[in-house]
Amino acid sequence: MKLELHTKPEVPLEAESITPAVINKLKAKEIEKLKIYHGNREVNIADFFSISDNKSELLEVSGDMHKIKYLGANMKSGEIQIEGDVGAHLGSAMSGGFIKVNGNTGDWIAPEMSGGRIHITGNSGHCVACAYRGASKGTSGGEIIIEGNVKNELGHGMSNTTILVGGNTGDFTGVNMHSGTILVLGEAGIRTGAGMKRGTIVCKNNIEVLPTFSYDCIYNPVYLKLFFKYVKENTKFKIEEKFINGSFHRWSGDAIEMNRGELLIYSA
Amino acid sequence: MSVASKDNKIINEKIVENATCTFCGCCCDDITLTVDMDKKVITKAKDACVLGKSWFLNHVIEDKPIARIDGKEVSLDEAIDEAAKILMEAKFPILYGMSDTICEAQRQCAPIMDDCGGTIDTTTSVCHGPSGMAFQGVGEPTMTLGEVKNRADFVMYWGGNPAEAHPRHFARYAVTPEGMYTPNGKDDRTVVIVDVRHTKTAGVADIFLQLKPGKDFELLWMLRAACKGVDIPNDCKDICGLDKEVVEDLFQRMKNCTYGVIFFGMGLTMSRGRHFNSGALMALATDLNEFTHFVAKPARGHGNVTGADNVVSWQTGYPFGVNFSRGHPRFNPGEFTTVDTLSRHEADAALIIASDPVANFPKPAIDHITSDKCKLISIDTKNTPTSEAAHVSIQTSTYGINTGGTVYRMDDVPISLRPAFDSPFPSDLEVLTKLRKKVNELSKKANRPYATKKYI
Amino acid sequence: MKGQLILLPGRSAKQGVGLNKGKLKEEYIRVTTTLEVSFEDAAELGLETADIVKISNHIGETEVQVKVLREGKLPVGYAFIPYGPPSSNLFDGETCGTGMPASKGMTIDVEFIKKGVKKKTALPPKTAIG
Amino acid sequence: MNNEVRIINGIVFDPTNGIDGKVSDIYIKDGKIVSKVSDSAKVIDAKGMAVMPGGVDIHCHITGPKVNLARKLMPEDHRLDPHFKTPNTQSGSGGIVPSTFATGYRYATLGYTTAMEAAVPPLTARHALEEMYDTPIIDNGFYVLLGNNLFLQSLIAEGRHEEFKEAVAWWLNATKAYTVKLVNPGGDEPWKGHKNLNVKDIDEDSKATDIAPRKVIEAFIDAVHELGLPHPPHIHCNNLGHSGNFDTTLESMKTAGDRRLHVAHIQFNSYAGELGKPPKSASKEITDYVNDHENITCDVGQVMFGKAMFMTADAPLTYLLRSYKKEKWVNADTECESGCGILPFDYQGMIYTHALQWAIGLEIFLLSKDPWRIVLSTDHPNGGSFANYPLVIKLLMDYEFRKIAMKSVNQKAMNSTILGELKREYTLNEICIVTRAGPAKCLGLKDKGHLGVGADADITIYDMLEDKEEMFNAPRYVMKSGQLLIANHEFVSDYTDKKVLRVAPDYDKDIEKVIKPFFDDFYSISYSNYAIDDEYLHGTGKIIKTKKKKSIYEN
Repeated sequence: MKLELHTKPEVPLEAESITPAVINKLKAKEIEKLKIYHGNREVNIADFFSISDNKSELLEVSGDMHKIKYLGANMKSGEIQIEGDVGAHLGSAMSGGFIKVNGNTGDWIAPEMSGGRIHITGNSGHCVACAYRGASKGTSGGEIIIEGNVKNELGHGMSNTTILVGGNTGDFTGVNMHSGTILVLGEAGIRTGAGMKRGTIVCKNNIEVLPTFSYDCIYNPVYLKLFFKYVKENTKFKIEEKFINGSFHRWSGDAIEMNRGELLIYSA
Repeated sequence: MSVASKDNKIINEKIVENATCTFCGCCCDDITLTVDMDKKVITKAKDACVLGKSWFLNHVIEDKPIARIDGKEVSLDEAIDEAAKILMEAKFPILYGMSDTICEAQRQCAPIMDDCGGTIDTTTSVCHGPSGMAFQGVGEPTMTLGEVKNRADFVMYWGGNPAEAHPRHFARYAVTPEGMYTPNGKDDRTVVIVDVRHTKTAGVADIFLQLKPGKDFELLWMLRAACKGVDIPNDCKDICGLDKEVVEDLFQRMKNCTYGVIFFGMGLTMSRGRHFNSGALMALATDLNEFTHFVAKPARGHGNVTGADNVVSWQTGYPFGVNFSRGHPRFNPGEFTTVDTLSRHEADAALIIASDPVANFPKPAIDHITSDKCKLISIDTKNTPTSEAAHVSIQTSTYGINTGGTVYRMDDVPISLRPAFDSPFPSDLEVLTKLRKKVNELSKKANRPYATKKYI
Repeated sequence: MKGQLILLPGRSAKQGVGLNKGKLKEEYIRVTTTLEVSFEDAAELGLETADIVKISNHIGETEVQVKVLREGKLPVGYAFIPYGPPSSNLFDGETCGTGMPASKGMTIDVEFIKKGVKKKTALPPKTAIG
Repeated sequence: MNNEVRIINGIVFDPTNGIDGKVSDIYIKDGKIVSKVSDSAKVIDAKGMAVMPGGVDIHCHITGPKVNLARKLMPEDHRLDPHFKTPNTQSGSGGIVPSTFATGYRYATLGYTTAMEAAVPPLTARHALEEMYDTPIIDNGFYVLLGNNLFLQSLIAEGRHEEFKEAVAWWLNATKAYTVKLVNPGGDEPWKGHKNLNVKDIDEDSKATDIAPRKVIEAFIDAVHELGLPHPPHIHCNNLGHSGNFDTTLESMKTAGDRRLHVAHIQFNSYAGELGKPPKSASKEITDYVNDHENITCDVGQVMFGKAMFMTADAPLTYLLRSYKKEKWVNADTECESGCGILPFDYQGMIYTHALQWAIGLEIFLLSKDPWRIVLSTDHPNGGSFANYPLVIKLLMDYEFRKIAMKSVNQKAMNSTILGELKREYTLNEICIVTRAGPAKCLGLKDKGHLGVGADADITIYDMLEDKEEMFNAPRYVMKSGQLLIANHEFVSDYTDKKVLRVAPDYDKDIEKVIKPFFDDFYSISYSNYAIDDEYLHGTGKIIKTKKKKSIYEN
């Protein structure tokens, strides 16, 4: 199915019904009558999108959708391809499937994700893969690839998720994380890994390490090579050979949470 | 009471004892007001601080219309009808403010937004909102201010300037008062100030620690680690600008006191790190309970912002930034908070109650709220940039001076107000009750479909 | 003469007093257009008390009057201004998912415009003293 | 407008008036039950349905400052359980600590029409009253925390009994409370002033406490008895939650002698075993005492598996429990009066202690002989949400279901209890007693908990279903003061004319002269701003009469 935005929403539009599981079951005529929420009003999809049948399982959505929230929410399987910018809560609580965004996204991408993949070619906002306020745990699985930059609180309280960032990250990357891996190829902001319990944060560039992290050693673990190989095969990230074969400074922390997380910073 | 004045004119005077000043979060309730009932002014405010005096003594009944639409005088009912119509027609209305009004009036606000499917936000979101979020994440050991007076032998102010923002905080609650277990007042207490500026507050300190700007989190984090038995690092000075010995000494004092308290200000919540800064502080206070009794408290500012927090919390479950567009309260700071909804050009109507975003908000937000994309309604006691820019503007009487009601002190203690003299303007409560009724009528008529199941 | 400082807006008692008189009144406007800079920075930038400067960043710009502080009151490289409409002109709407705009610690350009007249000190009203 | 209603053909349960499942009609006029109505009365046909008085919750935590702190603390919990707006009702958030609107509506949808908030510090009682006004439908009242009040303790220590009694009366008036609540008496001072210690023995008279808890308990029982309050002091005993605490509980009850005492959430006080080790059941020892002593009433505080929230004035206990799972925790000290601890919690069937607590609660229900003195409660939200009440009812009424439930929890715990041997099943009449008639009688509420002429027309009509959980989860009709609120499971109107129940015993005005100096010295608000004005009741106050009795100290 193919959905194309024809009218820009004036206020936030919440479109959690735009997922393959809902759309693929229906004919174009039926999709037009699906309900979405324009601010506090219930409207039909057709009021904002033109729908055409591309005779494919792939759900294509296009347009400037920076005010559209909850695309691909609760997704369990299937594939969405988005051309253009999207708003907050993309892939909220998704447990499977694949979302590809050729554009930028808003804040709160993939909160409470437990599986599936999200690939964003542009930049992303704050609180990507972040726990909702008050919760101690955020995502519990899945993979997120962001080619551009990300802002603050990437992977706040996450467990078992893999996050790959081609550009820079904001402050508090991997704050309070329980487990999982974050790779930052650009510059990471301050206070990376604050309060982390376990898990790994890999940084290509030098970062300001918090005083509660302690320096362990330089090392070159085999699993990192395998990990980089995987990243190289699955993304278009430029990963140089010297980086793959390089050594890393290992810092362990956070001392406040028993020192079991690791921060790996490329040395040479 | 009638008394003769100096030039032997008889003036009609009234004394109000134990009046409460609502200017800052201290809510001092021991002020004696002398009111000239003929001129309708307060002539003396005994025991009030400089801010309190200026709050009471500058209050005059101005000669201005109660309600205006586009600057033209109208009746109150016309203004309320217009406001209700705007709110019901809007797709993403917001209600913001409520810090300078009584709880009884605040209680009308969430139901208004519930009926018109909008967003309610209080000035908390640009004040101690991050502390509220930190509270949700880590909790907080806290107390009423009397406990500080009676017990605290270690008092710390972090990133705040109470000498200027809460002038009587030292004398009434935290530094000099003689309490049950602190019979010698200041001599029984160690007062520590942590700030990046050498403010007036620093003057009262036994120990003043001038921190490198933006390094609050790092220092707090080191102290937290110290609670878990980790040494203060040797490069402490490079990290936060304080010598290792100084920080070690500070930690020992915190650990060994009998009742420790930290008040923290917006130096933490407004700088980089925001809720993580205040969260680190609350977590530190929690950690210190391993050794002794330790509490922390945000030194909350303006008027009744603490009351707004409480009212919105009990009515919706969340303290600020609550959206009703899907038929039930939703909370997400950054998504439903006022600065964001305005800066992202989302709100199409704004009801501003007793606050002044046009003067205080970031520029992008001001640009949107004053544009024709967003219909602005203002309910306020004074003329402000916001009331002047508003499409519908309603003037109300002032709480604590003209009307009674409840306010919450910064430590969540509710206090009743004792008004000094009446005002020709209607109270916030009266205006908002009418507006709530009108919106409720319109919403019943509009009969929008109500959601019945959870969507996500 | 142009330089960069980090701005720390905050509350002050004078601003609070001015607020009560009315936000559209002179006193409040005067208080909220006063930029406090450290002794060292003033020397570096060649500024004196009462100078009118333009402060600006990527959000906006505003003109304020300088007040030079004694040594040790402010860390070098920082400037203080009471909250008010002028400082709002420099705030970004970005809240980092918190609702709170970053209103402390933004980098600003400071540019000398002209010499100004020394302001009268904004004393609290007579009736309020004692 | 005709406000007469006739409920016909219903199977009526009205234990107070000795009616146990008899088909008869009920007549209502002006919000009260009457003996007849005119022919034009609205008719509700309750054929095949059970007609009961509205439920009365004697012990829950639904309004006040600590409840609101807990509400603020849990956005992630509210998010999972929204309470939707309807044309007649307002929206809210649910979860373990629902918002005020949701609390009122959700109590109503269980058939409850009265709920008493069990602990409010006097300093913040205004807050509790304001919240009550925003809690729709249900009638409220609250118990005021006086057990750790330093001024009152000093009067007790100095043996000034008359003044103490007058001061208690003053405090009840000043705060508009229903009765006195004692929580871990004597425990606040060591907690706040001695680096987080606690009292361990009710006769302990250590440096930390100038006065032994037993003295405090005794003094309050006497004072409340002499003031003739409709309900005795509500006590949260010392050592709550600790293994081996049943001794303390027995001693506390013995302190009452033959005077009345209500032991709150008694399940949490019925543990045998050694301090610091896993608990064992002492339900038998406790119920034996309660069975033999008619002056004691209690509510169970049943633990239910799933989410809970510790929310208690017993701050040291919450701090202790925090050490198991270092998650968010709130402590809130109130000057001169009280402490408070808040901690989110999860009861899990597979954990020995939790399973045992669950079993002990059920044992207490099944071993107690007089249903009139044992009230159904979960100490919401400490033992679990009030939303669990229907499930508790099913566990009590269905032995087979209980056996199945026992299989899915920690077996070591089950083997150490006698729960499996207790085959008793509660009857509908007994359920009606423990949820309505009994608590109303314990509270001394003559207009509630029954369907006799003159009672408040708070009525719940349930479909008679085999599955009792289902039955009590969704009443077909709920009526409050004669106004139909729920009809066919849907809200048909929003009732706002609720009542705040309180007492106003007479006191000697001279006592203020004794109290005021203490205020001037140690409180942070003025004495004259402390007592609450009547306007905070918003015209909803309802005074339950008190009857002064002779002092036991008089000859």
